[in-house]
Amino acid sequence: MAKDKKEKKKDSTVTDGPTLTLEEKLDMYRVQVELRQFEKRAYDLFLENFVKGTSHLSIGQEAIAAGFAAAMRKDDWTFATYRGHAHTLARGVPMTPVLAELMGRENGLMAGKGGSMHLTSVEHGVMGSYAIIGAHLPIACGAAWSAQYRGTEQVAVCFFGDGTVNIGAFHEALNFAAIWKLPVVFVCENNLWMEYTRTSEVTAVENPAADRASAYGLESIIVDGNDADAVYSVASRAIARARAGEGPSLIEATTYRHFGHSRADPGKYRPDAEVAEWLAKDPIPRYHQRLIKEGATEQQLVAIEKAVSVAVDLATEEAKAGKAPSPELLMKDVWADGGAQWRN
Amino acid sequence: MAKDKKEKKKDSTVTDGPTLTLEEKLDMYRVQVELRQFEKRAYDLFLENFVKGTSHLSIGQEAIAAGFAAAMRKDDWTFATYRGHAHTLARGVPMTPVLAELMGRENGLMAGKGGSMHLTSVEHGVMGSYAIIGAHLPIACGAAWSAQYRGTEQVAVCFFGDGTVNIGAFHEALNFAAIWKLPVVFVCENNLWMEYTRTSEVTAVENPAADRASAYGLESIIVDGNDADAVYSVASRAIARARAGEGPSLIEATTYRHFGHSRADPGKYRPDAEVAEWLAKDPIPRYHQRLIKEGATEQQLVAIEKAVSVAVDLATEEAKAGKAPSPELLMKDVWADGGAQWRN
Amino acid sequence: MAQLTFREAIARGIAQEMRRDEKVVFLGEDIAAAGGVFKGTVGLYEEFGGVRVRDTPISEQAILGAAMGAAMTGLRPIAEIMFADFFAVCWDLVVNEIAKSRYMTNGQMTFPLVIRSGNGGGLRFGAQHSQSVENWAMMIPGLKVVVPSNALDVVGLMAASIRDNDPVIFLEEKALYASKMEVPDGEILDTLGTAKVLRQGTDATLVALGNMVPRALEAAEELASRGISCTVVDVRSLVPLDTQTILREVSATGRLFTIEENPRLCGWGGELASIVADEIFYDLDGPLVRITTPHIPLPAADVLEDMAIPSVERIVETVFRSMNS
Amino acid sequence: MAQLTFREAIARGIAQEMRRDEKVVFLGEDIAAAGGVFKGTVGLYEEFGGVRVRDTPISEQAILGAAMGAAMTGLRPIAEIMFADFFAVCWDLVVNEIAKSRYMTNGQMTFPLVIRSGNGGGLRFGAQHSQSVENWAMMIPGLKVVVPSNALDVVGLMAASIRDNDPVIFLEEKALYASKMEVPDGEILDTLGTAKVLRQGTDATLVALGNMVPRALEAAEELASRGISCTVVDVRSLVPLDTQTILREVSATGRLFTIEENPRLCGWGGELASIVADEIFYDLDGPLVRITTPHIPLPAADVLEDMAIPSVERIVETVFRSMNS
Ligand SMILES: Cc1ncc(C[n+]2csc(CCOP(=O)(O)OP(=O)(O)O)c2C)c(N)n1
Ligand SMILES: Cc1ncc(C[n+]2csc(CCOP(=O)(O)OP(=O)(O)O)c2C)c(N)n1
Ligand SMILES: [Mg+2]
Ligand SMILES: [Mg+2]
Repeated sequence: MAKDKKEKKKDSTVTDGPTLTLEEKLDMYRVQVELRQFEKRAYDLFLENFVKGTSHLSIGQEAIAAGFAAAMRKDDWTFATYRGHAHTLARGVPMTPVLAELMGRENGLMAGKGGSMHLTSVEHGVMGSYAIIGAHLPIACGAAWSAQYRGTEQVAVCFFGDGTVNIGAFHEALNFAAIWKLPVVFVCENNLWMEYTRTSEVTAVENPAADRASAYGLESIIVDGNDADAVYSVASRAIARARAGEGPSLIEATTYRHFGHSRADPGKYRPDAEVAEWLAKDPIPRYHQRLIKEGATEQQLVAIEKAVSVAVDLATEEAKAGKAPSPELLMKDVWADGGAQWRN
Repeated sequence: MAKDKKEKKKDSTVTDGPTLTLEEKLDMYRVQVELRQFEKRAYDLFLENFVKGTSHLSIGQEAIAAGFAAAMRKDDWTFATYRGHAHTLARGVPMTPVLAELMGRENGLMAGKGGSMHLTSVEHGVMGSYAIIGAHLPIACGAAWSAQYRGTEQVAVCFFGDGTVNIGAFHEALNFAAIWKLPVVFVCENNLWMEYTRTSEVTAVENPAADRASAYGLESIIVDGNDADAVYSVASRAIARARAGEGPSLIEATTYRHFGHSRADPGKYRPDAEVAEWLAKDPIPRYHQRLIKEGATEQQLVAIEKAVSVAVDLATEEAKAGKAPSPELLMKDVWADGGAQWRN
Repeated sequence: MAQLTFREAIARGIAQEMRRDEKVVFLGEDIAAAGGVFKGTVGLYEEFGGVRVRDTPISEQAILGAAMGAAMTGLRPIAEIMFADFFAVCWDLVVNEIAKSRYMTNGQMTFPLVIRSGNGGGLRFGAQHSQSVENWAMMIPGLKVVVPSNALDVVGLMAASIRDNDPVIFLEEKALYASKMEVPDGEILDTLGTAKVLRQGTDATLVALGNMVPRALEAAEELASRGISCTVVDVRSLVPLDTQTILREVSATGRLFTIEENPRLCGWGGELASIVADEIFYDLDGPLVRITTPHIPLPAADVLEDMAIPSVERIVETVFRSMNS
Repeated sequence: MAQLTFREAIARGIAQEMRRDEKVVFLGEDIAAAGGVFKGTVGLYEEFGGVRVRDTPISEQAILGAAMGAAMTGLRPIAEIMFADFFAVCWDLVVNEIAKSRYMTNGQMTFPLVIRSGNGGGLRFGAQHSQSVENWAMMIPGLKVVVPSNALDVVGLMAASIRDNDPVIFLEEKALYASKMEVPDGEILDTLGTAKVLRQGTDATLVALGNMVPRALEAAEELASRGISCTVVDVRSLVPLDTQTILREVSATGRLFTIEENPRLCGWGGELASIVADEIFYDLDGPLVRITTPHIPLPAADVLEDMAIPSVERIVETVFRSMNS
């Protein structure tokens, strides 16, 4: 079905973006390690039934969250999906409230009212995690429109998966952003799979996002989503473009989720060889090696890993110590007046 | 916004399709004249308040309906929009029930229950006219799927406007048809305008349908929609392809509506020069001239026009003679058992 | 004081608020230079310009997504969904996103936005352009729902909706666009969640909404001449719902008749009846009766459409029969 | 006779009908080799193959469009919308197209199709994956709406829905997927539009649906021990609605309590209450009471979600208090 359009693609490389200092790179490393360790803990807590409902891990995809977060201004906006832990933490939201939210505690990011699929921290520019496929793309357009209208030079960055390119909202949002030249960056995290179906089996083009960019007058961009530096570079360019009033971008970041789709899904539908191939491309060890090459010491990196590990343990304790949401919360904040009254 | 992609486009010409006999061409002429005269009458009847509600004319766009209908097999399916008079008549539905439907009479095509925007004649393969933008594209996929499943080699042809390319359902249907290789032909009648807004002002590409074909792995096809022969040729190819199991096509037929969008809209938002340019490209006089060149006599053509005119007058009388729908119809045919009972 | 049509009242209400608050922006299909397909927004583009009054593609999800994203970041958008039937193509944005996000985020976000839409039948537009969807909106937690019945209320309730900090579904009865009345000059600001008692009677209480209000009034007039004295209440706002006024007026007469244009099942009339049957059961003197469009899609033909939507005659007959049985 | 879970009953009902009729085809997201995200369709792909059991992209409008187009041309499709909340992204196909097209075409078309969907809360999935949307569907003319409460009914009502010539919205209560019961071998075929009286009492009639049915039964047990004898009716089918059974059972006790999972406003309980208050007003001995989820989005945290959805305790307390006041 899909035509080979490789020749049209422009693979971004690390060289043509702004350069990062070693210190900044060490911080991107720290972020990736934090996302990884946090989610491993979340998975354990799910198995122990501390996390109820569901949970969707980004393990294997951390470089995208880290690279984008590093390229964003503090007042830029993130729009994420149900698979939103990584993007939330990467923007600087502390681990404790995120973990507590997964556990349905009152010290959770939304006091337990949202749950794992709806992580939101307006204070950190995390403008919500959305659990209906495609919905947040038009919403990100709205935030971008507001930035454009008010002249604040803020940029909205909107993450979604490869399976999302086939829903109507994707299409409406891309066209809308293009014609209004909105400061929004759409990021397709192409991890090859939807839930249990391979995206290429239900998508008419080979590269789900990049092969559709031209339908919106946009450049076709694919980046190695398992390379934080490459992501940072592409992100910086797209964000700068948006900030300068040059309109939206659509970026396809190739990656893989190491775990199943959600909850305890073992992901057995995927061929072993494919999983092995991608585990070998794990962004974190790769980045670790690169940092060593670029002058970091093994000690420095181990220290980062240890510090994160301590922080994850602490967050776990703090989250567990949180109490159950108080009953008053049930009838709070349907309306702007703080209440839920629909009658007098 | 829109990039110039002219070079990628393949303009179909009359030569590479099957050839039509003069007789067949005379019939396409007759169809176009019928659509034109019928709709002029419908417009008059609207102004006289015989046609209530609304009405959307295809005057100026007749060559598309005629060309496609000529290329279709009797058991192929048409899916139309609220602007559906032309496509309904072109499939051979008699004028009287169509006109009577516009007038809300019991001898109407749907006994007055549907109205001008929902013309349907299953008997003639007219599988409905749909008034919500985009909705019928996925529905046409469903009919095509059923033909594929049952091996009937029927083809679904689905007409829509240029403004329709920006709604989500368009996108979902195109991808779906492509991946399932469905026997469906999507026809964008590009008349440059939505209701009162120029489509190019709200669309990120220059050619609303053709520039998006590649997003679904499809060929980019543009045809002169004011030339019935050219339309017939492109239609024949796409239908043959679909019938042979080679999947869907997306065709953009360039045209113009001479009248306003609906009802009595005078279409004043359009520049005079643009209207004049397109009136000069009126498909009917053009086709008239071509037929003369190709050996038809003026007499033959005038005879056709006269016969149509008589038929339109007759249909008008018959429609007017129809009585108001009987009250029993109100509570009929919500359900397959013929009734409307929701309780016992 | 000038005669104002219902459609002019829309533009007047919006203009009043756009003048006082730069954060108010307006988007939709054909709403700018064209002034809207119902001519409800004539003059806004000319006064406020193309940056604040903006045409969109036929992309209802994008329209509402834009409104939502703008509202959560400090603007006060007004979005038009041309016909209320089209809510079906963007329902996710309305019910899953706009309505729920404040609650889900534990109050981190606020959505001061208005979605206006042409509602209801009577124009012979057929089943996909004639629906009354007030019950679609009422059933979703997190939405306010306003349905004015006259030009004066349009101006004041539009202003109140725009100033409100919650999402408001503002339904404009298409059948009323041409109606007119005297509307005072100067700023007009009404209050959401207030019903109006338009006529006071002693035997039965007729509760109506939107396009059914003038019919209820006319029916009450006719019923008076036949010896039945009716109170008529204009609900105006389904959420918040002025249950105080409604319960008081039903208690006073002991009889409730609701007059709804939406189809039979799960309408606001059933909601009211069940509130009444729960809370003031012992004040009731007889059955609670709902007069509605039957549970069918709306037919296009004039005679059929007129049979479907509650008419003055049907209201009169139903009330008369019920009061005499 | 075997123990069957509710989720296995889904596959069994579908398989039964796919075996007898080649026209039955099935499409949806992850429904084929994966067996569905709720494991409700395990084995179908293996038995019927990829032509009849087919995975789709995440394109709910395309899914329902495909079902509709296939139905109008002679197939009998079953479409899955994974979570009922997702109806919002394809609502136009459901309400404007599938529901209305038979009527609009004056009966030229028939739509024998089933849309199955996972409905309701209790799984801590949060506001966008937990909604009970039975009232969304009930309010639309042209849709049948079925909500079974146990595995046996699932098989028989699924078969009846597939054989029915109208569009059926078949809602599967997610909270019940793991429940099991003995289900006889062999063909099972039930009848749409029939409520079931599950317990006969003398003081009050509890009417429940889906996931609320087991709770109503448990509450009735508890109420019996507190001296209140309850009839329990399982509605099973909202459209067609078995008003005969319901009216008869409410008349007999003189008291109605509806137990709904959908949010407060415009639910099926209000509809029932208003039918009762209109048609058997003089048989009533006291207020009509609705027990519902409050009019809020559903929270994710377990303790909050449990407070929101009617619990056995809340049912018992509400009925007890109302019967003693
Ligand atoms: C409208 C809608 N349809 C279906 C789903 C169920 N669903 C949740 S995640 C998912 C797969 C999404 O795949 P992709 O976009 O690739 O994102 P990923 O999960 O791989 O990050 C599906 C089908 C949904 N949430 N919303
Ligand atoms: C979902 C939806 N949005 C808006 C409309 C209102 N509307 C009817 S026709 C139309 C313009 C369509 O333009 P185009 O697709 O170019 O078709 P044309 O009318 O030119 O044939 C619009 C906006 C609608 N019917 N459905
Ligand atoms: Mg994916
Ligand atoms: Mg057009």
